Amino acid sequence: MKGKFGRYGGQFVPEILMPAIEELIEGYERYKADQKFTKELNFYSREFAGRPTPLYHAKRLSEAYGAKIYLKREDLVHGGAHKLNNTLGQALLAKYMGKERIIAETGAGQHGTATAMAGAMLGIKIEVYMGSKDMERQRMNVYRMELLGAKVIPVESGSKTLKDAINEALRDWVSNVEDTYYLIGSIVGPHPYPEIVRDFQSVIGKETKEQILKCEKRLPDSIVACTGGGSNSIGIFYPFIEDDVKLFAIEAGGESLKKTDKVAYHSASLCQGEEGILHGARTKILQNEYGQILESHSIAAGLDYSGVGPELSHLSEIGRINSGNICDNDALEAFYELSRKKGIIPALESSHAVSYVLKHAKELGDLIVINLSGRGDKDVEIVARLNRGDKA
Amino acid sequence: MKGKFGRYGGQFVPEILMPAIEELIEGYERYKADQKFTKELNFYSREFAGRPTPLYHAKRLSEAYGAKIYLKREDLVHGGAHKLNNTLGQALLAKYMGKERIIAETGAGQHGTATAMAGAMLGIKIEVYMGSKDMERQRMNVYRMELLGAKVIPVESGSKTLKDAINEALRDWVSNVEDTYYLIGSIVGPHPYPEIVRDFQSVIGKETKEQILKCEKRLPDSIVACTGGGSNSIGIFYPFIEDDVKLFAIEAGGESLKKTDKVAYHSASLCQGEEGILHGARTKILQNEYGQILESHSIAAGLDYSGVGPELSHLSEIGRINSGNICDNDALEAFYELSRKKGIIPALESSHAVSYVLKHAKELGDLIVINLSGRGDKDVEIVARLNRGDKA
Amino acid sequence: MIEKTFSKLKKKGEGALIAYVCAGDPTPDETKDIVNALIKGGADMVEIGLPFSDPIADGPVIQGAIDRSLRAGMTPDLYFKIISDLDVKVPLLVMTYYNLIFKRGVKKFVSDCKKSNICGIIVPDLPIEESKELFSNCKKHGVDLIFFIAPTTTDPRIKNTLKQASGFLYLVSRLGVTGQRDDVSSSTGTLINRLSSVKVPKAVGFGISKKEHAEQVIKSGADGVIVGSAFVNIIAKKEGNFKEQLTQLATELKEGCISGYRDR
Amino acid sequence: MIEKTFSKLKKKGEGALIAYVCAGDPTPDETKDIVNALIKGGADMVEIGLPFSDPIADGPVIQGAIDRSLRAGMTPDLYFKIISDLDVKVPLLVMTYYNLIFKRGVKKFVSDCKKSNICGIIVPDLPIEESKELFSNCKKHGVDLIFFIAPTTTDPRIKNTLKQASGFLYLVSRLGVTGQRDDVSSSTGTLINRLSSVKVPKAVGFGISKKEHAEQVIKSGADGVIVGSAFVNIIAKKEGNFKEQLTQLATELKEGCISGYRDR
Ligand SMILES: Cc1ncc(COP(=O)(O)O)c(C=O)c1O
Ligand SMILES: Cc1ncc(COP(=O)(O)O)c(C=O)c1O
Repeated sequence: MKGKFGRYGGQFVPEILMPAIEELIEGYERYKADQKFTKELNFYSREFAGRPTPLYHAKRLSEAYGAKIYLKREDLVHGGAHKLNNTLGQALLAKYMGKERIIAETGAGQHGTATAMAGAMLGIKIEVYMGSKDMERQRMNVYRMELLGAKVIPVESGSKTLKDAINEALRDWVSNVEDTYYLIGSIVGPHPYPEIVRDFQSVIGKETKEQILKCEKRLPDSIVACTGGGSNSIGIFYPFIEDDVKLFAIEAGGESLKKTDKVAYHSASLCQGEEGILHGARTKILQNEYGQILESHSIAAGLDYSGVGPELSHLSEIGRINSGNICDNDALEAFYELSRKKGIIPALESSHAVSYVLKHAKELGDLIVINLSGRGDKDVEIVARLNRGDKA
Repeated sequence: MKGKFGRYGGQFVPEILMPAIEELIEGYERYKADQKFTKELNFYSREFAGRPTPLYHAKRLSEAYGAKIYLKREDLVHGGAHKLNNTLGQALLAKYMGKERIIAETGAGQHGTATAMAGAMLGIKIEVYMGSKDMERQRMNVYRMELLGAKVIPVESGSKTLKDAINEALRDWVSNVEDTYYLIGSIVGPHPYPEIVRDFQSVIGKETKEQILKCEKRLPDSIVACTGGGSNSIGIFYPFIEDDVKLFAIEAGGESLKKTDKVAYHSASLCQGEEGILHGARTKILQNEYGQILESHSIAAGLDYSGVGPELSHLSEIGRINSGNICDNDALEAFYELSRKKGIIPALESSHAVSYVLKHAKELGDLIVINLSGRGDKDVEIVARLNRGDKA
Repeated sequence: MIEKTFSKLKKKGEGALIAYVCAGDPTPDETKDIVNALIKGGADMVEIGLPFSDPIADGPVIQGAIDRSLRAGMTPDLYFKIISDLDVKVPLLVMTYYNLIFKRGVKKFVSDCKKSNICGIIVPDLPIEESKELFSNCKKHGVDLIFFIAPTTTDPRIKNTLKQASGFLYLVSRLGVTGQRDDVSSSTGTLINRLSSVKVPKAVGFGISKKEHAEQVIKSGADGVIVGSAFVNIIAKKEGNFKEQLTQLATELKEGCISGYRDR
Repeated sequence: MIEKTFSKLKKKGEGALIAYVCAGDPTPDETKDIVNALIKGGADMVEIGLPFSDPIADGPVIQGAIDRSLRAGMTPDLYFKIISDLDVKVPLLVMTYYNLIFKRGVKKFVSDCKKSNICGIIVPDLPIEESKELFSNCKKHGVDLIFFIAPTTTDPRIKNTLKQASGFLYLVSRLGVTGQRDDVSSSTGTLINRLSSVKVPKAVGFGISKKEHAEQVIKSGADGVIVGSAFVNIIAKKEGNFKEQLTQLATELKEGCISGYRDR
């Protein structure tokens, strides 16, 4: 069915938005087949974003953990994370569709920054919703967005984090749907967003496939990616979906897998969530017995979200992907380990995937690819604060 | 003459170091011709550092300024600046030479971070000297180095900036010359450092030449680079030295070109300095009438140095390169301009080169390459502080 | 029940006043009195919100009501208990987001509505495309599923919606979320005109807060107005005898519904 | 003059004590008294530092002296004035970094030295490779250019150095910068042995601070010791009659130079 992954996905949005969503579906269908569009996007991907990113054989790590470990270096993408793959694509789409204003939501600030970068480069006005709590935690990214000419709008409602920023962006869209493009940052939201974001992020997996075939003459045994909404996961997984490759989506185990009536101490929606409707899609979400959405938690702001992409819910349910989770402390350990042993400071988000491999290397086969979704510069201050014993 | 560029350069160092320097000359001669060494370095350059970096046609900028402007994207190199090109090369050299400990000095923290990255990746112990004033200004880079397993040693002597960090590193080297490799971060210091660093950085110019010939079928009219010690300048200039291409080394004009008996309010050694001996080499330096070295100043910590590479002094004297300078405020303007108009936040260092082009586009010909030596993430906080009116 | 109410009012020459409040705001104990105060003032129907943690179609005022209600311990179970205990003559509607319905089980939710005398369900995040399951259950139990029509809604979408519409059509008077505005958008008239041949009653909501708005909307041909934020604001302020103020506002709005109809 | 002093001492059966202080530390006015105090205690030669802002071969103690001196207004012009005004019998040496010499003009610098009765020049950042210009000017004026030999110096380098050496050879007793240490490095003996057949006098510096050090070094065959940080420390502390303390320390060290020679 249109816009569904099994029974997941869909378009649970106010009627006001439906025409815009239909327009987006049409626009996307049209331009993704347009040579000029594709050529322009490829140009920006290469020259502006710095693609292709290397697939790096981490020798010392491989030796230490008894498997050949490759890192897909999305940390080297302009802006510091895979996020730009998607924002370049969608911002260009918005431009082709004649939209003059782009709104976005952001958690860690990475998607907001990537949107601001794409907007600045293409000359489109950008406004970014961000929970005021996240603005506190990720001040540096707020400065970056502002430098890039974007307006950052603090969101004071709810838990003041990503979920609420999305609510607020949707409210803005409802109010300004005629001239505004809503640029969603992960494979969440109503159809066609999960599909669009997946397609733009699939460049990660396409490159990985070519690269691993070139240097290893075979496909990897396992691919491991951290999962918030799931865009970097699906981005690297998708081109391997039909192959005999194990795929691992690793969520934030947070402080613990416990929850209360209002709060989950983690963000493991695939592992621990239940079916429901959030932000326009049917998917696995963290909710209480009545269906109220729980505040999620993770040391990694970019994973701190109560939902997950509907396509991952489906793939997990049919057993095509495996889900796992890694707690805050283990992610932090991996963050240190990769920094010290490899000279690469990973994003705290990506550190979840790294940690999973370090802990389960034996079960993942001989040839493992980790999607290093971003760099950890944005997290250095947080980690330093943790070390001083302050609260994050 | 060996180790000289015209009458510049040389080896003005304590006798204790001379044998180590001779060992380094030998080691470098040997390994730069060694296939295994070259292959390994190329591997790390590609997979770890993310080379080649794009040569990006900045369309909106080109239109606005009436010349075709390309940016050489060293900001996309792992760690955020061209510095890793050199530290990878030298750290690998140290490893091949059997050294177990590497010391380095750092100003902005970029060279220290790049050294720490190379050291972590190769498993070599790294200690970095850094002026305590610079540590204050670039806290984030201090954290980064520590995360990468390096020890950062605060330098409290003199002006507590880069010059003093080099002094202290030299003192350490004098004390531990037998097992320690001193990894210098720019084309300064005694022979053979200016040559080694130039060679490792020349990858920038080699790539640029290939890329511009591929997309423009001709060489550029001008190449512009910011100049502290001069490593990113010579790196991009060197492969064009024999060509009919104008080369511009742009220094930090600071607050003004004035100076007192103790302090220069700028770092424009090529433009304003006088011949002298500093840190092992004869070159242009900022000094008073008696030869005492002046404290330099720049908004960009990485340009804040009282000397400049001897090769640039020579090339400038024989008229092969042009020198220019850009004051703090103009650099800041360019920083904003590139952020807002291009979605690229440049390092404050690189912003000097950008500003020069924006101000002199008309005189630089139709086809201009700017070496975008690094990204400005490290500067975002400083600029935000400036905007709040605090002192940097 | 809903359509009957509309046709009775039409006969009397009146527009319908549909008043919205959020159940449990400020506390579950007060909901009954509040609903009664609205009816006393002249509300012809009451739409009672079942609060959801992430109300994307609501503006700050109704978000505030939802926060207060959830903090006061409101749950769907309690909601149906409170509504069942109401003893009112006017039709009641529930307004909530789809996840609460989905989580309770669509079937159970609709049958709970039926048992509690709720005769209409309004779900702002459920467009016609996703409404199949809820619609069929509603049909089975004879509960109206209320659909939205927005200024952006295309003619083909209107056609589709009309196939399932019953009770009334919820006309969104302007782009945006709930919340009071100073004037009635010009798009409202256009929208009503586009739907002039439609049989199902049409009620206009989003931004209506004053007698004059009601008057104007009813005059333009709508069958009713839906007013929420203006009432919720009174509850939020809670100054003096706020229940009397609710009655007072309902009375004024109802006057607008009557005079507007007269001026057609 | 320098070598003559060494040979006179040899005849007397004594090692030479070469005392270092930084001119202008703590103030230019005091330098004369300080130098006299050192000579009074028994210093056979005095090495007077001309302070340079970036003294890479000096440890924290001498860096401190340089800072104090520069802050007190020391300049090369003033330096030569002060030195010219000294009225002493012992050979004087200047120790400074090459940039000050270069900036003044090598020729002028050497002739200023000559005029001020300075008979030796010590430049820690000038290895033999870079010494040509200074060396030829020194030769012309009959001023000794003092070269360093370190534990790391290879035999070919020693050979090269010896071609130009005059006055004395400055033997660096250990790897490192100036500054006092608790003991004398074992590498000192090895270095002296390697140079046993060399005619030019050999003085050992870097880290010598006590009578026993001097004794041990002279006993091992050195012709002199160079002591700096230990004197500068007294000036830095400036407790009580510090000039008397300088004399006292010089006396003790000189005793070590004598007894060490006796014990050969
Ligand atoms: C570096 C990085 N990795 C991963 C994520 C999580 O997003 P997703 O699950 O969509 O890849 C983020 C989100 O900000 C991120 O910044
Ligand atoms: C980004 C960047 N550009 C330029 C420089 C200046 O160094 P150099 O003149 O050696 O290229 C630095 C030094 O830290 C730097 O970080």
